[in-house]
Amino acid sequence: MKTTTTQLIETAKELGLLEEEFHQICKHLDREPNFTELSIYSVMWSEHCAYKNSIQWLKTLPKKGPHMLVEAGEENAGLVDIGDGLGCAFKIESHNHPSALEPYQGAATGVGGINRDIFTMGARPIAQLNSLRFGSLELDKTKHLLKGVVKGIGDYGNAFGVPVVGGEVHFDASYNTNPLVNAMSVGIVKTDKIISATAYGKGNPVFIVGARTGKDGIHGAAFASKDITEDSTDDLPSVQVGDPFMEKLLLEATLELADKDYLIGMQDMGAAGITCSTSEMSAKNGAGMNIYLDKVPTRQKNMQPFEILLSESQERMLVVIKKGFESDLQAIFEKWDLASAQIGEVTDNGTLSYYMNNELAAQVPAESLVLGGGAPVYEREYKEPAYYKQAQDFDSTSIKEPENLKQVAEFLIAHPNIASKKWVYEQYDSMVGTRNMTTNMPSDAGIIDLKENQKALSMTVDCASRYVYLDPEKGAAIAVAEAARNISCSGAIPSAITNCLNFGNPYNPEVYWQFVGSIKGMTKACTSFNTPVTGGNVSFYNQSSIKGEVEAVFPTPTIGMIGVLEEKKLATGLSFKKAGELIYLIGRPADEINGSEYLYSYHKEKLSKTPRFELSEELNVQTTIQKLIRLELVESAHDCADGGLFVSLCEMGFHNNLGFQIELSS
Amino acid sequence: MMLYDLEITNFSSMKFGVVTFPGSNCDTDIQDALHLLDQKVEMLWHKDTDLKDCDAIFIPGGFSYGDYLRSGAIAQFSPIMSSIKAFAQQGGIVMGICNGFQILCESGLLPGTLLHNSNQKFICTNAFIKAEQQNTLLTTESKDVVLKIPIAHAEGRYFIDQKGLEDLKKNDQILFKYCDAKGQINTQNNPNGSIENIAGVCNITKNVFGMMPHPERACDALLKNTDGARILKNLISSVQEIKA
Amino acid sequence: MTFKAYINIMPQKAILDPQGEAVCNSLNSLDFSINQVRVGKRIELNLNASDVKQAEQLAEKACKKLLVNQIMESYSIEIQKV
Amino acid sequence: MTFKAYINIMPQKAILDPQGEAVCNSLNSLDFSINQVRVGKRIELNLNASDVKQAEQLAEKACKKLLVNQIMESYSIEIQKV
Repeated sequence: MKTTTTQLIETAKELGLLEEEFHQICKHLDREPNFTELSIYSVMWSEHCAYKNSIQWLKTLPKKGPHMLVEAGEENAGLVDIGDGLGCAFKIESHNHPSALEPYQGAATGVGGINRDIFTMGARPIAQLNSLRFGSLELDKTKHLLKGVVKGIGDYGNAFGVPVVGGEVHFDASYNTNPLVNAMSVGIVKTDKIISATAYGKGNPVFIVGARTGKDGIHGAAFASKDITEDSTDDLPSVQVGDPFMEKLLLEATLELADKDYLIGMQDMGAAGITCSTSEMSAKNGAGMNIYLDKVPTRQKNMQPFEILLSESQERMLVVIKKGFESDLQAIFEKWDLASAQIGEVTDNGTLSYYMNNELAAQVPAESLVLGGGAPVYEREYKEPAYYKQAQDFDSTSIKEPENLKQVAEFLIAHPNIASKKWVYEQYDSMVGTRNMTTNMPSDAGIIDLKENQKALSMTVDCASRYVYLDPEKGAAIAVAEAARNISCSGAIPSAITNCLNFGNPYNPEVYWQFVGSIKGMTKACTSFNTPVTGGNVSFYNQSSIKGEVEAVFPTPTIGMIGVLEEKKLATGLSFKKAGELIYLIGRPADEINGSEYLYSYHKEKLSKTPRFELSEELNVQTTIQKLIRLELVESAHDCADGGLFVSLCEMGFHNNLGFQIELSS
Repeated sequence: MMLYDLEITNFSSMKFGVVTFPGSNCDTDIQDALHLLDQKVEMLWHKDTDLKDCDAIFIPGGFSYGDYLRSGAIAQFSPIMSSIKAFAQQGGIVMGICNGFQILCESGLLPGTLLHNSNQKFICTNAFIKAEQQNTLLTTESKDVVLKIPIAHAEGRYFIDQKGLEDLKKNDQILFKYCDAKGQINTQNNPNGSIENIAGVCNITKNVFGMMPHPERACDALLKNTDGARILKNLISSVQEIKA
Repeated sequence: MTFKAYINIMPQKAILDPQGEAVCNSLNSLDFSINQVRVGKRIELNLNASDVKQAEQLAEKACKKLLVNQIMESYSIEIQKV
Repeated sequence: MTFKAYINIMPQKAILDPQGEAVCNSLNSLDFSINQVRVGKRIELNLNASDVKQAEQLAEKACKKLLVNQIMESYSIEIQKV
């Protein structure tokens, strides 16, 4: 019984495609798609892979920079030239929704995925950071999510053997049911050894290496109904499980492979697994592939073509090598006890042909699937929300100064958003690799010793999401400025950023207004700090329904920034070293409490303007700090951020148990 | 703290082996630390059996076989371990650090076992340790000295039965104990619940050593802590004397 | 009366069990010939209850509330009178 | 024939079992009244053997060689024909 067009359109909708997108598919194929082809388009044209509701604005972000080796979007991660023939690959990504479902595995697979994006380019990950946002700490749900996420990040990262050198944890009611788990990884690669995610050369073999493929990550009603195996849904794994041990083997094996001239291209299997890697690697060069799905090593019996194509099982890579070196590749993976199987070969007709037991299961033009190719691009309308005006009109001078200031100080210093997060980061190995220079010298940024040369690398991850809520454009500019400030205080010069844009539903005009404002703010700040955007990811639909009403989380454009220290001795800590040192405040203090933790948590004033912020002034302050450090006049430097001057001074005193005496009038 | 510069020459023929298991991730850290101390290093793959006539063998930290089942439970069966057992039985010097200590206990080369930390969490921090005695190749130079050495583990709680504990004391096999900055040994500064704060032990013939803290993570002055170099230099000079 | 509740908690059938695979590979490298290994938890509760039925209900509630991650694990309970 | 060997591995009585204590405390904080909790491992082997006896011997050997650390753990084996 031939499925009628109306039935196909119904299935397309179940798969999350619009009717109009169904007709576009028919134009690409100049025929109607079968179910497997429809499911391929549904994942490749999903928000997650195609960025259809955000790419139009992402393109406006500054991508050019003095030392950019690879520009945003060209490869799996951004790549910055750090001199002496070395490049730095770094990226940040979100795993918010899987972590809300199963915190431990959601966070663990997030760490696994972001590290694969780095070593797929031939770079060895040398440091990790993470940015976590949870609901209020009083809720049992928050405690459950926090415990699972921290243990998941720790267990995966510690076993994988890459130190966590920085990060942030914030608590706010807006994240009560939808936590944000953003993981960042930083790797080093020789500039002549960069591996591209590409495929070319008719007849060259295509391999899948690493873990076996299971029915992981195939969700949604459309698939469940299609599952006709006898034990039906109870063999659909509810959650993907990460295996850090397998990932470590995959890292070592792929880096050994990356050294070989016969390697043509490599890409890790992230969202949409085999479908995404085969299409993106082919589209890059106008190549195509014949893929024999029955050759893919599977973990579960009688998997169907669409299940193998869409599976998001972890710890797998797609590799294309020159014909004739098949046994060389297999020897490397055997050494590391990893599976490797040839599942097809490259063609030059730009078409992806997927066979199952020599029967054609699906045939689609690679170009039509990918971002920048046939994937649709949409414009969304946006509108200023009512709360914005109220926030701008708020007069912070109306707040009466409380009598007992000591009690206010104690309240702030103990507030979960300000107090030390040692109880979290002590569960991460921050020292493996013996490169972390901040183990015995706390600093505003993680500082990594580049053993390969005389330099060091600074890195940080920041976002004051409350400021972005109060004023998206200014708040996002502040997020970039704060990241740059941390890099400058650590002794480095800001170099480039990656970003993880966590927002609500793009079809809600007020949410999209927050998104557009953030992009504009980031563009201004990145241009003036000369820190181009090297890539990252977008996560929409972060929201919770309270009393039936859907509410977006705070708009959170998390900024991951790296900076270079030309000499290791420039590394600067944030702690007072000994009594008698002079304390200077650089930059004009504004006598105002707008947007402060004090106003928000102590006085419970939710709406106000952001703190005063002038981009040119900020730039001036930072270049001054950078000069002072290079003149070796600075013993320690610390930025004034959450909690203001008082909290910054306390933080400078803790490590060496020192106090401070300041003259407020000066 | 001034870097303790025990006089060591680069005895040209001396060579140290460092084993790499699938899942080891501190093997290159030990290699880098030994290079900082001007020593020759040979990396040994767990599937081989040739120890390439190294003078002493390091079994590094990490998560061999993902720490699955029990830390070190699976690594003990790698081909290299049979050569290391024979090497140790003939008096060869073997040092296991963190996962290496767990592997030596699982393979029976060291007494006792390492259990999950009492707070059921992974812990990474600086710990203070003190040598229990001065008559092993590792501790001759650390009389009444408190050393700040990093720890990073989830299964670091040393356990041994009562009889075994008495033997350890009788034969002077306890290497280090966790203490505070001033050298006080008590439960507050026991990071993982180890019996009597034990951080490291050696075998009865004092040629196989195991400790949970990572000396190789405190050897580079750039990281502002070189207490670990003191322990490794002590071992290097002891091996030198045996070779001389 | 006191009862012993023995609770077996195993990963769900379809879910990847990396630990089970590692143990299976290791056993087979020691010349065993094992088709599959699955590793889970065994929890013993010593509890007071008026009868077997109530002991079972208590154990069931403990599993649902805390002991079992129902998204990923399945469990079974055996009760013994002490 | 294929058999299923169910192996229960528990910490020996003498050894402090902080995990068991932690689980017991959190259960009691949820208004259960549990006297004691002990947490161990449950390992399932799917293996081929000519008869039940041989299956049991195989499982026994696997426990002694790898699955059990005899210093601190005790174990029991149940065999089921599949």
